[in-house]
Amino acid sequence: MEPDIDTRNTTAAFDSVESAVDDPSATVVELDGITREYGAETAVDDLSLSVNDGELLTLLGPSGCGKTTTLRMIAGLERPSGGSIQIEERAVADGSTFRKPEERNVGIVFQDYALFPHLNVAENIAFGLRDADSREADERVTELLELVDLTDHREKMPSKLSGGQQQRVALARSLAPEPDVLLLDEPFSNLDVRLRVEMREEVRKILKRAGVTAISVTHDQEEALSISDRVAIMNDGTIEQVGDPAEVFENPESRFVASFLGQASFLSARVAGDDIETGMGTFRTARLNGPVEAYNGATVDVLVRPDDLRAIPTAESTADGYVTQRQYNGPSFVYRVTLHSGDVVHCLHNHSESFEPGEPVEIDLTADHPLAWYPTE
Amino acid sequence: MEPDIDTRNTTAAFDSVESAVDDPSATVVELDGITREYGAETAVDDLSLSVNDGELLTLLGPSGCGKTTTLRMIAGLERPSGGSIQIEERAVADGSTFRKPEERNVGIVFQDYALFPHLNVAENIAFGLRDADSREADERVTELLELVDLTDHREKMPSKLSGGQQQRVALARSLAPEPDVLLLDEPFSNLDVRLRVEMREEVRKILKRAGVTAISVTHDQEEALSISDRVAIMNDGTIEQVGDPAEVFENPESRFVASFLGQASFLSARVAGDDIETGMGTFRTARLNGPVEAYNGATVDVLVRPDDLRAIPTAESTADGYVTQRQYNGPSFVYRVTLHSGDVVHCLHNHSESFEPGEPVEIDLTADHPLAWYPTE
Amino acid sequence: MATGDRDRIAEQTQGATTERSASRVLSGVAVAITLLVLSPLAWLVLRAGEMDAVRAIELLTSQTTIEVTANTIVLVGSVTLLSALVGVPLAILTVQTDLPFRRFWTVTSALPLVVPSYIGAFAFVSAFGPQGHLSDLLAPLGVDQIPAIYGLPGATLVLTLFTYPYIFLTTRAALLSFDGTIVEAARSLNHTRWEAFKRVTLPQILPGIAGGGLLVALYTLGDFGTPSIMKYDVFTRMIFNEFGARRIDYAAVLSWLLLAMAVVILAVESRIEAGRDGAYVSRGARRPGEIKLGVWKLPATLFCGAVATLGLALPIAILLQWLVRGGVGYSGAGRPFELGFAWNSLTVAAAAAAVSVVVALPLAYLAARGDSRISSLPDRLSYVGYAVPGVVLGLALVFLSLKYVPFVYNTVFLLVFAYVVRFMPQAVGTTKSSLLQVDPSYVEAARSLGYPPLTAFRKVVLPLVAPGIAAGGALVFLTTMKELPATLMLRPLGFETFVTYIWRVQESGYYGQAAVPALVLVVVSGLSMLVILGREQQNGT
Amino acid sequence: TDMLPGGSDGTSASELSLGDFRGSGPLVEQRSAPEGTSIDDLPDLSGELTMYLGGGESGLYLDLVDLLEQIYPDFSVSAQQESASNLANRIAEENRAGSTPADVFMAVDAGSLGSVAEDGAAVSMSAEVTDPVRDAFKDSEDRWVGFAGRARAIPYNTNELSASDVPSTVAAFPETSAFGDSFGWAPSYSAFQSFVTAMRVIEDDETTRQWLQSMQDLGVTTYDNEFAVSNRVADGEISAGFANHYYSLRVQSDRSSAPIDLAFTEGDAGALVNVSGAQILDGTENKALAENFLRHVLSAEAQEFFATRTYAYPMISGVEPVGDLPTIDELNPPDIDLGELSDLGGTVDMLREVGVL
Ligand SMILES: Nc1ncnc2c1ncn2[C@@H]1O[C@H](COP(=O)(O)OP(=O)(O)OP(=O)(O)O)[C@@H](O)[C@H]1O
Ligand SMILES: Nc1ncnc2c1ncn2[C@@H]1O[C@H](COP(=O)(O)OP(=O)(O)OP(=O)(O)O)[C@@H](O)[C@H]1O
Ligand SMILES: [Mg+2]
Ligand SMILES: [Mg+2]
Repeated sequence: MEPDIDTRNTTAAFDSVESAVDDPSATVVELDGITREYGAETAVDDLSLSVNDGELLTLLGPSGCGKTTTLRMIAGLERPSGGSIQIEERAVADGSTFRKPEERNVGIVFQDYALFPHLNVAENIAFGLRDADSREADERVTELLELVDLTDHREKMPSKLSGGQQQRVALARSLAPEPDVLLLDEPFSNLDVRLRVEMREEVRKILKRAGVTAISVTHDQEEALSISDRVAIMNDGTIEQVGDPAEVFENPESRFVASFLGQASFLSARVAGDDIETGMGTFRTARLNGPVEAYNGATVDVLVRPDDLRAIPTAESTADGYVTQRQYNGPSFVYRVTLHSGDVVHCLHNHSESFEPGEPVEIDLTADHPLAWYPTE
Repeated sequence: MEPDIDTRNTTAAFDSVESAVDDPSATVVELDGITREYGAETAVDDLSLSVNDGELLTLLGPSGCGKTTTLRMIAGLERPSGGSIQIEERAVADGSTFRKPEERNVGIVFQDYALFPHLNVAENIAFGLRDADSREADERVTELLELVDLTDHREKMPSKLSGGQQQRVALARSLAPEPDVLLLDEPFSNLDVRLRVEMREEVRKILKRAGVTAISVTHDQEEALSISDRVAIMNDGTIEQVGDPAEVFENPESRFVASFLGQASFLSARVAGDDIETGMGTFRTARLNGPVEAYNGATVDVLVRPDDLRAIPTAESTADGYVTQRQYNGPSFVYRVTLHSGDVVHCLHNHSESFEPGEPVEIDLTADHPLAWYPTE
Repeated sequence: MATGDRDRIAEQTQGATTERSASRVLSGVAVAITLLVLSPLAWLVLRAGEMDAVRAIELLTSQTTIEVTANTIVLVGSVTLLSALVGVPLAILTVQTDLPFRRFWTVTSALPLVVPSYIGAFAFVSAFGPQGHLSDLLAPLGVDQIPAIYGLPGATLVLTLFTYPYIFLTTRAALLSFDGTIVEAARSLNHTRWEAFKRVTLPQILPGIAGGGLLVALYTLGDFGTPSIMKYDVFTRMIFNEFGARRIDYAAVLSWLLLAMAVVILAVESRIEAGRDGAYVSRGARRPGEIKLGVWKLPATLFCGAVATLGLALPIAILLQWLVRGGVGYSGAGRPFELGFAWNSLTVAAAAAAVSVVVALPLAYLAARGDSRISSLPDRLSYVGYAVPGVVLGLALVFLSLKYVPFVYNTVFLLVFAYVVRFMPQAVGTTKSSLLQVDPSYVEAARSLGYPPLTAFRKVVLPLVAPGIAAGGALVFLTTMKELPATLMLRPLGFETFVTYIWRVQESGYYGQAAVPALVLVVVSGLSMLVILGREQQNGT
Repeated sequence: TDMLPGGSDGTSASELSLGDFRGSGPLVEQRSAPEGTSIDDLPDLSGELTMYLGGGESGLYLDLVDLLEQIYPDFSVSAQQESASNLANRIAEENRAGSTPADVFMAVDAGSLGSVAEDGAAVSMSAEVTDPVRDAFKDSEDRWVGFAGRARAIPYNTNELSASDVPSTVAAFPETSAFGDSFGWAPSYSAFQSFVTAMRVIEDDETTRQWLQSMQDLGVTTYDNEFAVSNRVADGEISAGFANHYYSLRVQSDRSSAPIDLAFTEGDAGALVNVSGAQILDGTENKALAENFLRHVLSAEAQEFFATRTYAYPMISGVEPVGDLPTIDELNPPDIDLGELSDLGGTVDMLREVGVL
């Protein structure tokens, strides 16, 4: 039997090949130093970013860091206080120009849905279809209703839908007219995991097939890492790092990025020649992801994630620290271990192992990749 | 150095001991066969559930399955079409009785926040502090603002807040008056991971300290499994299974529950005496979690989760199937493998390993726990 | 524990009963208010009953009746339509565009409401009549024929100019509380401002427009002064003539026909509003961005200017002219205006506004939140009083009060009651539409935080609908200040107000003396209008 | 002249002179002193009266009341002013519901008074009150009495027409070409309706209807009230019209050069003289005071007041009408009981049928 490789329903590495994009290196959305002030407060601060044709870029960042504001500026719903925005190489917003939202061909899924309360589900979805009454439109609506699994709710008014159902209508509505650029503001936040996984794959498939360039905001790391072509980590109105998901995850450029992705712990380590001394033993500096000579004699913070570490039950005398918390994650446990040195680290364990709180443990560094480190602040 | 066991900031197994609950086995909320119909549609269907004093129970279920409706009936915002609800052993809703929401001492965090638009952040939070004198209320507000990390936004109007900020205000508002029972409808859906983890632990701590009984709705499995005392899986208006997180995860009673928690794949297996024959080899029936004799000669579906399986590169001839998709999750990859038998399974791998799509692989069953199985439908 | 249980059960049942009885009390109050407000109809029943049935049918089917009915329908239709065509664009211009001097135009667009339409009509005749000032001005230029101001066109124009502010104000309120995010959603789906307006904004503000249109239509239906000055024969004039002939029974029968027309208008408006299903609640507080007028800035400004000139500047100019110009019956004897008259006007109008607002609340609440069709019946019925001509209401209350509550006769209480009957619908309308816009989950949130319904209402809903209530109160206040026929009939002995004084001197032809109180009336009413708009502004941004 | 009444206490009354009663202006100059019963000769007024005052320019009547109140400090009147027919309707309603709170009803048109009397809501007055007034201007049962006469007249523009152009009967008007498209009336005004009613009484319905119809065909212009008709005549907008006589005098008084004069028809409805009158309402507890008040209204000074300030026809023989107005005897009004004019209903029907209203 031949392998039935569903190449369209696949992620980053696999499908850039057959996406319907003319020139994947062309920049479609270009933000150049955009700023948005609300009174004294700066929501977006000198932010620059470019998104390529057909790319799916995900913005990740803490609540209130300016993600929604950025999307709103791209859509033309908010005027930047400074900087410029280009879409498909045309300036849509700078000091002198301001293109109206309806002239940008940019779709948006709002964080709070913004469904039309006077239209039912089907009418909401058909809204953006030029000739909304036609048979064609009708078919498209049916198709999208199937996609978002709301076929039975076709005639319902939005006020009678559950939160997740509303969100799905919003998503379907924005997909209907196949915009050049689609902005998704936490489009799956109210969906259960199964539906979320399903939907995000479907949406990704649709976007790729139509060659739509998309910028999505999410607070779901797994989502960001798994479906994005690139991720951009935002903090305090500006972008801290942008890049390939794996690259960003493995080589976070700043403590902020590191601490924001995955459950990061920082291990203080004293550099002593070719060795670093930590609360869980001494390692070779070669395990770090860059030359650390300059810090010889000083301390640095080494990023360790739960999957880099393993706790091993041991005697009180040989222990590095004690288990202080256990968290059940379904397939695994994450143990929090407080080292004698005072550092707190987390270790990921398969769900078959089990420690009791207060149990003395030794920590093994099992990471098979170079560890990121940062000068101690 | 003594281990600094932060027992309050810890999860299920650790902290039931010191919660401020009189009698942890007392039932605080009891739903008995409640039903809610909207016209022809039944949103909640003969649902029964009891929640103990001081317990944090999480409702998990697909979008539109009736979670919000259930909470609204407990809060008294919706009248059940049938069945009865007891809170603290008093009937609050049955055929003859209906207690008003304000007399139930039940707090609720709405899925869409419902912040009072004419009040600023601090006033919203202080709204439920009815008897407190102003200084006391002021202190409580300050404390809660700190908890939800919005100290700087104290005087802002809700319309000027980001989505996540609004959600945090809603949470703080419901916590302020320390209700007996707190209902949380996807309270963290708009928060980034870091804040979400922080907040849910803080909230859990507060709930436990005050002995508040809580029912939370979430679509975040990790959240459900990690902070809940018990989880209840809802489907189509009714509860499919309720129990300890680990128990539900490891022994899902139905295919639905299994498929809803974790990334479940089902492996069709023919029972042949003491063996079962599958697309990835033959195993002993002892590896299943129950006697399967009755199905001798027939096929059953065995639940395998990504962490139960490992893919091993192999030659075309010895392969069980081909890799058809790779998904990057940060600390790990999940590979989708299509077996020659037609089954599709997922394997979890540490992020250091890498397969190419189309690569032939052999699958190892690494699970060290009995596997759940279901008669083939 | 046993006693505890019993206590609990008692509490529970009580709780349930209170809930139900609370809504029963509300319905009861609403029904009582409605009955009270409709009580004058009892008199109409009595008097109409005195007429011989055959005569009544003859009267109702006579050629004249049919013609006058047709006239009335045409007038009501054209005034309502034209008012919408003036009021809605003005509302949009002042709320959603970058029109220069928006606040100024907001005020001038609302102010014509304070000009009593009979004064406005008079001003028009003096300006545009065959011997009016305009023809005087144009005569030297060789223009000796100006278009006829009398008849349907004149009546339509004048009534429109002085009633379109109802539509302006209600549309404005709807636009201000409108959730801008959904306009953004439409625009991101490639709809231009205009398309978004048609497909999203308009359907949602339609109930607001219809609410204002209802007031315009009913006002037009019940107005006597303007059509009679503009020489257009309508129903009220027929009724007035019957009263003049002292045939009360005839007048009563004709009044029923008038009320039937009012009911039809109400039914039409209900249909428009029925489409609101969920369309009204505003969630987001984001205001839709401004429409850039571009080259339309000048025409738009001219439009605002033209309306303000005709509706506001012209009547004021004519009043000023009456003031300065002696001779030709414009000055004369009679008693001078006293400040006390103004005080009387202000106090009764304020009382009427206050009572109307309070009384309107339960009706509006029931209509907005009630779950059955019947629950909006009190609200609908309360509008009937608005269409009853003032004379009919006056005579009805003379009879009914003397018969059943003689001690209120000749007191301000009866007068205020009459005002409430006539004008409360204005408060009901604005209150209801603002109630509809309050997301019910706010009350749910408050109740789950331990507030009983009434307190939750007071602490959450009331602040949110306060601008609507204030606007309603102000409308009642303004119209009460202008009201003439019922005031003449029901005021206590020796109780003079702005309008009774203006009526007296004007009927005697002493226009000069009418000018001062009329101007003061306009200024005082204008100030109260500023108060409404000021509140609205605070709340809107 | 110095014929002023001293009140019993003689305080403020002595400060009033005939000039206070008399109007001013060109029409009033050179008048001789009025004759008849002087206020001096009447008993003092003392007490409170409630009065309904029906009619437009009757605002002036309040000035007379003021004068009386000045003379008699113990006397006061609370007046409620409204249109005559509204008040008549109101009295009818009050009467049906019990009784009216008013003592006296003064109205500018005898029809309203007649209908109140017909409803049984007025009482008969003593002869002392009504004697000075000729029979034509009071109720046969003395339930109302006229105190100021208002003659129907034809104001015409002297630039357009001369007195001889105006026919001496209204019946001839429709054939008068000078009036074509240039004649005005105010059919909703009660005095006009009384005039039509009179025509129906004197002639018959059919004649009246035809007359109205032919007036319509003449192209008559409708106005709101007769003051407007008179003013438009003076303006030249129309060359003539129907109006009560005093409106023209007011126009003349306001603008002395106005080209307006009055013509009268003879012996037909067009020459009707209606009255402003008063009656005492049923249920009053102040009948004596009310009668004394009405005697004051018919005193020489008060009649001079009506003649010179409202340009009305005085009702007592000792006082002359103002200016060059013909006397009532010269006028030749039709012989008709004004009380019969109370039935306006048929008139309104007819006006409507013909399309005038
Ligand atoms: N007012 C209503 N009228 C009609 N149907 C309703 C109404 N409210 C909810 N429903 C329907 O009832 C079902 C359950 O809704 P509910 O809001 O309880 O779902 P939920 O489990 O909270 O979903 P989600 O996770 O998407 O928020 C849905 O199918 C919804 O469409
Ligand atoms: N209209 C406004 N007026 C004033 N401040 C505002 C306004 N809109 C947003 N802000 C502020 O700007 C900042 C950025 O808001 P934004 O909505 O872009 O955040 P976000 O990144 O989308 O957050 P979240 O993940 O919580 O939705 C926040 O601190 C918010 O309070
Ligand atoms: Mg946001
Ligand atoms: Mg929900």
